[in-house]
Amino acid sequence: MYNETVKDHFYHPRNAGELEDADGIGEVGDINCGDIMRITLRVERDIITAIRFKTFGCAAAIATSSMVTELANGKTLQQALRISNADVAAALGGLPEEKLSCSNLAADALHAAIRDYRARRSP
Amino acid sequence: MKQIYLDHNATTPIHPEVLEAMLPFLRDHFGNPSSIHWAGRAVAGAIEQAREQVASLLGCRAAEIVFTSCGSEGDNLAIKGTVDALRGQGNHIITTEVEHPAVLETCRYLQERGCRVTFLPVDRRGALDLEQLESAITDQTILISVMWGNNETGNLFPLAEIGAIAARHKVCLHSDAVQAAGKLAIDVRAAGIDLLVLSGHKIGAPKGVGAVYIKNGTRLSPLLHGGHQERNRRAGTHNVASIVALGKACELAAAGLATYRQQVRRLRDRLEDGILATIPQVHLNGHPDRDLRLANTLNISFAGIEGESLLLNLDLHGIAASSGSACSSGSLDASHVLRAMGLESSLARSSVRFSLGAETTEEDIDHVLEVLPASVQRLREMSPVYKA
Amino acid sequence: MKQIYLDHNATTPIHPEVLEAMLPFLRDHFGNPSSIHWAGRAVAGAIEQAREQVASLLGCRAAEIVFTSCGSEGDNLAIKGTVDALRGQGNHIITTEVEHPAVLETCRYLQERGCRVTFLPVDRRGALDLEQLESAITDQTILISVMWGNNETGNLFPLAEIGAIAARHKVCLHSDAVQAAGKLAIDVRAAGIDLLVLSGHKIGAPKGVGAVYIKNGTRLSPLLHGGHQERNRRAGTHNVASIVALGKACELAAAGLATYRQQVRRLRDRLEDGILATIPQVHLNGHPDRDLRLANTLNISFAGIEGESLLLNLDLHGIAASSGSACSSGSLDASHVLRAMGLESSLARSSVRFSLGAETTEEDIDHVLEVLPASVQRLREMSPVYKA
Ligand SMILES: Cc1ncc(COP(=O)(O)O)c(C=O)c1O
Ligand SMILES: Cc1ncc(COP(=O)(O)O)c(C=O)c1O
Ligand code: FES
Ligand code: FES
Repeated sequence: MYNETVKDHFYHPRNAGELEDADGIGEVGDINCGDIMRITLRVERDIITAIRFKTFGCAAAIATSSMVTELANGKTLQQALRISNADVAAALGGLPEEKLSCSNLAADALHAAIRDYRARRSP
Repeated sequence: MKQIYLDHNATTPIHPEVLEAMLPFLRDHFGNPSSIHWAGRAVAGAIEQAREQVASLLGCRAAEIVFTSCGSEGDNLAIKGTVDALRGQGNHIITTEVEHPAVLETCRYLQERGCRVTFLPVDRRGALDLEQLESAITDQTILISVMWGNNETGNLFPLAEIGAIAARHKVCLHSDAVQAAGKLAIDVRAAGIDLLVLSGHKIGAPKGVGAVYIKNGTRLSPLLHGGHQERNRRAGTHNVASIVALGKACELAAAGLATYRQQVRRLRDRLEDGILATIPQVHLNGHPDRDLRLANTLNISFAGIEGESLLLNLDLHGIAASSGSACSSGSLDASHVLRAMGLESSLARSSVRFSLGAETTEEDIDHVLEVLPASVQRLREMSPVYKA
Repeated sequence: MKQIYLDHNATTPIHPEVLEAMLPFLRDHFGNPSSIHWAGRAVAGAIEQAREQVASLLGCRAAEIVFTSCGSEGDNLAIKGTVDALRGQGNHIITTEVEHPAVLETCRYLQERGCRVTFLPVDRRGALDLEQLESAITDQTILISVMWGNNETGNLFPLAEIGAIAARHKVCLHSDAVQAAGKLAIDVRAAGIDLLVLSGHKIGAPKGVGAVYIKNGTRLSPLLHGGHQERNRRAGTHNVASIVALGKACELAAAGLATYRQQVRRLRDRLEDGILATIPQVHLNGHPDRDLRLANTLNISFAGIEGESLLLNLDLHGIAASSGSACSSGSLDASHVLRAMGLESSLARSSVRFSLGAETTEEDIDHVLEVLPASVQRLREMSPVYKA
C-alpha cells in the first residue's frame, strides 16, 4: 500500500527526535482525536539550520514528518512557509487515498514552529 | 527472512488436508449439485456430507445448517431475515457495542429503516452486564444478537446464560461465532441458540464460504431469493469445492480442538507474559481472566505509539499482526471495540492484536519477544507523547 | 463410457488455466487483502488485477466492478439495492416473465413488501414487445430488469434498444447477463446499462463467485452490510482465489470469444438440424432466428415424453443435459419460461435443454444424434399420450 519512498522514510526517518533549546517549537494535532506531531527547529539568519520531529501516528504520518524536515532543512523561513501538505505528499511520490489526511499535520507543524520562532523574536 | 503469521483472526492459511479434500471438486467433479445427471450426482452427496460435518461441530442436525458465502452474509441473513420474518411481531433488536461490523452495520441500517436497536455497553474488561441485557427486553423485542468471541480482544461472552435469558422471554437469539467456532467447544442446543454464524476462512477453509445454524422451526426470511437451493433458505448455485472444504475444516477442528486450545493457549500466555515482563507501559485489552478470552488472542496497547506504525515495523521483521480488526484497517478511527471498553483514544490507537494458529511455534513467539521491545523502543523515541 | 457434458448453462468445468491461476492463492498466498502486512499485500494486487480483467470483458472501468458470491447475489443486490436506494423516488419495477428465479423471486418478494411489479409477457418465440415495455413505464418506475440471454431457451434480448428506452425515461436498467457474459460481446456503456450481473461458474471459473457492474454514479444500497470491502458496496472478506479465477476466466473469454462463438454455433446448429431431421414431432423452444439465441443453447420438446425421463435415459449413455433450469429441478412444475411462451403444459414438460461448451466436439454431437432417436422412441412407446 505504501511506495518505496514512503517506506524508506518510515523505516529510516530523517531528523527524528527533538532539539534541545530550539528556537521554535510547533505542535499540532490532538491525542484524543487524532495524531500529534511536534517539530523543533533552530534558525540562523532566517535559515533553518536544524530541524527535528516527533510524531504519534501511522506509517504515513511518520514518513510525512520525516519528509517535511528534509524539505525544510536549509531553507529560508519564507521558503519553508511555502511548503504545503500537498508538496510533502508529492515529494513522497504519493500516499494511498485513505492516508492523505495523515499528511496534513506535517506542513502544519512546520509552519507552527516557524510562527513560534517569529513570535519569540518579536515580543 | 522467516515469516511469522500471527493474524489468524483476520484469516488463516488453508489446511493441507482441507485443500486436498476440495481439489477434486475444482479439477474433476465440476457438476451442479442441482443437476440430476452424472455430473450433478457426483457432487450432491459431498454437499450433504459437509453439512453433517458442520452440524457435528455445532451439535445440531444437518438439516439445520445453511451454507453461505461468508460470515458477513451469515450475520446479514440472521439479522435481516429475523426482522423481516417477525415484522408483524415487533421491531426491537438488542445487540452490543462490540460486535463485528457485519452485525453492527446491519443493525444500524435497520435502525435507519425504522427498527429500534439497543446497543449494550461493556465495562472496561469488555464484559456485558446480563441484568442490563435482560432489562432491555420489551414486548417488542424480536432478536438478541451477541457474538461468541470478540475478534479484536478475544473476549468470550456467556452465551449459555444469555440463551437462558432469551428462552425465558421467548426472544430469538443469534450469535456471531465466526471467531469462536472451531476454537472452543460449541453446543448450540445446550446454549439455547436459534441462529449461529461461522465462516470458513477463520478455521483453515478457504475464504468465501460460511454456514448458519438455523434451529429447526426458526422463522427466517431468505436474504438471497431465487432458486430452491438450501431448501429455499439461500439461493445461488452451491460453491461445491468450498463447501466440501468447510466440512473438512469443521471435522478437523472438532477432532483437534483440545490439542489446539492447549497449544495456542500455552504460546499465547508465553507471549502475553513476555510482553508484560519486558515492555513498560503496556495495557492489556480484554478480560484479565485468560479463561474468558479466546485461547489464541492477545490484544495489547503500547503507550505512546500508533498501532499501524508498530505493525509495519513488525512486518519488516516478517511478523504479521493486526491493529484492530482487519475489516477496518484503511479507516482512521480507533477501534470501536476498545472505545466501547472505555479505553482512552490514544491507547486505543496504540493497540496491536496478535492471534495465533495451530501452526504457531515456540520459536515464533520467542522471535516476536526478541524483536518487539526494540521496535517499540524505536517508535517511542520518535513519539511526542511517550514519557518514559 | 465416454461422458458428454451438454449442460454448460447449468455450470461449466473450471478451465485448466483458471485453475492454475487460482491455485497459488489456495496454497500459498492466503492473506486477507485488507491486511497491511506481507500476507495481505501479497494478495491485494491480485484482486485489483481481476477487477481490471472483468471490467475489460464488459467495457467498463475497474472501479465499476463489485465482486459477489454468485449470480443470484448479484441479482438480489442490483434489484433490492436499487429499490432501497430509490425508495423515496418510486416503487415500480418492470421485468419479464422469463427471468431467472434470482430475479423473479426477488421481485415477487418485493411485491409482497409493497412494490408494484410489472412482469412483461413474451410471445411464442419468447420475444418481448418493446412498445409494451415502454408504455409500462410510469413516473413511479425506478428499475427495469431484463436478462441478456435466457438460461433455458438461449433467447437474447435487445438490451441496447431497451437501454435507449430506459435512458429516454431516465430509469435505471439492470441486466442479468449470467448466461450472456463471456458468450457474446458485451459493451455495457454502448448498451446504456446501469447494473449488470455475471457469475463465474458459467464461464470456466469456480462456483461461488460473481461480479456486478455498477455504473459510476448509480445509487445502490448494499445487500451485505459490514466491513469496508469493495468500497462499502459489499461486505465480507474477499474470496481471493475465486476472484482471481473469475478475472482469468473473463480474460480467457474475451480473448477466445470469436472462436468460441463460431465453434459452439456450428455444433449447436448441427445438433439442432440433426434432431429436427431425424425425430418427428419435436418443437423448438426459443427464437426461430438462430442469431437471436445464445450460440451454445438448444431447447427442444419431444412430444409425448417427460423431460426428466429422457434426461435419465441420456444419462445412461453418458450424456448430461437438462430439463428446464438446473435451479428448479427438484420441483415438479413445468418451466415458467416455456409456459410464459404459451407452450402447452405437456410440451413444456417434454423439453430438454442442450447447452454446449468450448470443449464440446463434433463426435460428442454425433454421438447424441445417434443415441437420441432410440431413446425418444423407447419412451414414446411407453407413452399413453404420444400418437405417431
Ligand atoms: C440467467 C441466470 N441468472 C442467474 C443465475 C444464478 O447464478 P448463480 O447460480 O451463480 O447464483 C443463473 C444460473 O443459475 C442464470 O442462468
Ligand atoms: C466476529 C466476526 N464476525 C464476522 C466476520 C465476517 O466474516 P467474513 O469475513 O467471512 O465475512 C468476522 C471476520 O472478519 C469476524 O471476526
Ligand atoms: S496518522 Fe493516523 S491513520 Fe495515518
Ligand atoms: S412424475 Fe415425477 S416429477 Fe412428474
